[in-house]
Amino acid sequence: EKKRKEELDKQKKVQLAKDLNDKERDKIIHSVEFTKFIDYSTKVALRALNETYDIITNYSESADLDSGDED
Amino acid sequence: EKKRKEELDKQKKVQLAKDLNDKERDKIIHSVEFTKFIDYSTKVALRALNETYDIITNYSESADLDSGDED
Amino acid sequence: MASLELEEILKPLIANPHVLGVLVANKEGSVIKTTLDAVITKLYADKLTKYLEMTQKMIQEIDEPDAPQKNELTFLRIRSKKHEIMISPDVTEHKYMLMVLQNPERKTESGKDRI
Amino acid sequence: MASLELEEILKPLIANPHVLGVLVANKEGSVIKTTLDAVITKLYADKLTKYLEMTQKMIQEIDEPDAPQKNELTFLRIRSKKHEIMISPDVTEHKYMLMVLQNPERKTESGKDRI
Repeated sequence: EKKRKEELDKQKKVQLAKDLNDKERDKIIHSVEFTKFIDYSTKVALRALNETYDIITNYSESADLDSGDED
Repeated sequence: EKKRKEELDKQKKVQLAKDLNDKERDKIIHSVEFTKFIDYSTKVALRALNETYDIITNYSESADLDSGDED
Repeated sequence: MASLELEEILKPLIANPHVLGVLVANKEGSVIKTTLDAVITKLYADKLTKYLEMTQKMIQEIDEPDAPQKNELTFLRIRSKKHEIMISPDVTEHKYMLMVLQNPERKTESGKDRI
Repeated sequence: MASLELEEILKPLIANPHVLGVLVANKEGSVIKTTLDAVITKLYADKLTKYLEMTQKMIQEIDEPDAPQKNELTFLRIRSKKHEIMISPDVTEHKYMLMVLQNPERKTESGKDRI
């Protein structure tokens, strides 16, 4: 029962994620750790975006394509 | 309390996923729905595998690369 | 389809040099086909079946509640330092999943394996 | 780094024609930057923060318990009929996440959108 309450509290905490005010947001944005994170993660996402990503679109459900070029 | 018990039961059920015997496995493997599924999903996975997927390897954590070729 | 045919279909996946393992399971986590050892197979079948269910649920939760067409998961890639897990769910019937475990390192001739 | 610089860094992502939205949040789900509307932002920040945490947990659960190096999530792609969600987690500090929502349809001139 106690564990369940803790879980609910935890859930509540996430659901009530606080809105950052401008000052708090600025502090994060100016931090070294955030700068590193955003710089790196943006590059990773860009790379992923620029992949030729067309794995699903070309198949119909009957899937009559040859079995892919499995190098 | 009842809900929690249901959750536990559900969890238990998944944890005790039954081992299929040869006959049960054969029945699945011969079904039309499984055939469709495995044919299609294998092709999707092969396509994903054959993508140039190199989004993370080339970055060091200091991320001193140019900001990607954003077409 | 004979079991031999299942082998044939999965062959290009299993033979791929980047693939570490292939696992086919039903939505209860019962194993239909695996190339992984018994302990890993059991662990992955259990955890990934549950994870796939949670993912499907999450996709529904963030969908517009009044959308004329419901959204559905079609493919999942979970990349980690040690490997990449690709999951191809059964979009039509939601009964099965195909899991492919692959080496996340590609095209590295030298030993750079820091992410 | 000024907020203007954050804009500069995210610009190529936001400007990408396939990108429907970009969301940066901390691990509590508090929004640091978003291009999505307020309702969607709140929903996505909440649900994806939780989902990311579950994913991290799952990755640890399937890792070898006695491994010298712990495994960690590095990238996540959730493809669905309506869109693809890409999540770039904060691998070092686990404090933030970058979420990119993209159109799953690419290179289709005609209207084939059945998967």
